[in-house]
Amino acid sequence: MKIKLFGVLKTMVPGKQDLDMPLPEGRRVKDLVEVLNQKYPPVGELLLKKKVLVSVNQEIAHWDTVLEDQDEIALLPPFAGGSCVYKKGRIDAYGC
Amino acid sequence: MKIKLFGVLKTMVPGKQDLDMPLPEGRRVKDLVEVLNQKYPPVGELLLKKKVLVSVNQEIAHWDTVLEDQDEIALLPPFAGGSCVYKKGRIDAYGC
Amino acid sequence: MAVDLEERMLARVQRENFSIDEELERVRARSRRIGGIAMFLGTARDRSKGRDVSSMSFEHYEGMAQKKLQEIRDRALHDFDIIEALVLHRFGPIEIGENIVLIIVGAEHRADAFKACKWCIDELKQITPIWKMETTPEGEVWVEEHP
Amino acid sequence: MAVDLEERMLARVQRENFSIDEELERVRARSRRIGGIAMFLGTARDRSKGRDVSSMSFEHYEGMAQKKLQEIRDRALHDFDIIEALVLHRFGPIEIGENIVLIIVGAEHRADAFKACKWCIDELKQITPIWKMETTPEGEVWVEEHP
Repeated sequence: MKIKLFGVLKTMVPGKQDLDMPLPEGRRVKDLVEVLNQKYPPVGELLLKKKVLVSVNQEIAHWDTVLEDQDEIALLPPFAGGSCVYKKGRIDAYGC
Repeated sequence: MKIKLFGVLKTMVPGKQDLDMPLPEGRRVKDLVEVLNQKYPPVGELLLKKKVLVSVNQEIAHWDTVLEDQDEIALLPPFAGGSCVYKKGRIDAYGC
Repeated sequence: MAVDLEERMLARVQRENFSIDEELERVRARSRRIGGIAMFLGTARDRSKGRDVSSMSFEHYEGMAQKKLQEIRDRALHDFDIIEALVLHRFGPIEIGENIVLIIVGAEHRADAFKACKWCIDELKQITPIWKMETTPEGEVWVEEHP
Repeated sequence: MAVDLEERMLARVQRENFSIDEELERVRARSRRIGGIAMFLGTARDRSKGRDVSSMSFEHYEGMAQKKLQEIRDRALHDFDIIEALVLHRFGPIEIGENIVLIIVGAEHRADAFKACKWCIDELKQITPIWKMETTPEGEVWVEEHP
């Protein structure tokens, strides 16, 4: 599956481009985060700290969101506007 | 002294134009209002009800403001914006 | 107190219509530190107090109107954390849909720009000697807006 | 849900600069009942968090960004007593002083227009997947504004 990277994230992976990897075992966002954390520890750290969110089909996903092969996945660092999703916990991302 | 009329007021006096009259005895705004009330009762009524304000040299005047021959006098009906001077008593016109 | 030409353009009345892009340029040209610009544009509605309005005309007290607009700009610059403000009102006949009044406030941050912009238009409506005559099916009427 | 072309123009991203007069015309053309138009224009500042900024560039998530802007417009039209709203954000390189983001809200009365306009820009900054890179003396940095 393709994983889109934005902003600072692209500078944090080899090749500085979107990722392509197989659907992780377990097929949930948390499983994807685990794989990313093994392969790209700096990216994984931001995901685990909830500094970076995962979107599935253009909506913010949760830890338990189930993934399909055709899903559009993206990793979203904090938006330019100073996103409340990180600051105010308004979007209940990852059960936070 | 010249007295400028605006808005609906011009339609309320003969000739539909600014007024010209001698400085009233007593030389205060309240004396001017009294003269106007005698000569133009519909205008006088609005003045007495504080629906129309008197300005002297482009500032809202009070009952006791003293008038000079060279003063620029105007009668101001309610402004287009829905003037607070009439509605909220924010400007202490005529001691109201 | 001397007011230079550009300052006078930032608080004025005029008969002609205006371009918002051009007026914006006056404000932006004053500083590269501006990051948020709040604007209010009042336009001529085709309904007023339940009546159809086919056109309108504004009369102003020449001299006092400008003085009040200048006062509003000065107070906004003094009382809010903003960089520049423009206050402009038209007079004379105005067709439905046309511009009537424009406020532009530039600040470093948007919250200040919004607060000052809203204050300017509220204040303008309250203290500026300008009168509106609407042409309706019942004839010409001098009207006062809901404040 | 089909969205017609004109509606799509009212919530969009684009690379090119824009004219406020032209964008205003899109909003005004929708109704002659509009009496108050509140606008917010975000522009590129030359300072950010105490650093000089010589230029900046915006990256957006194509598809999701448009979807979020459309959501903001729809919710504004639903939740406030307004007539029309426009939400527009640029991407790509932007010079200091240039336009970045524009909100226009037309209503019968100004209080509603102001409220909705402020809500739109606050919401846009929070939920729209757009990222800013500033060029500073220390190099290129991806930044997040003060919310």
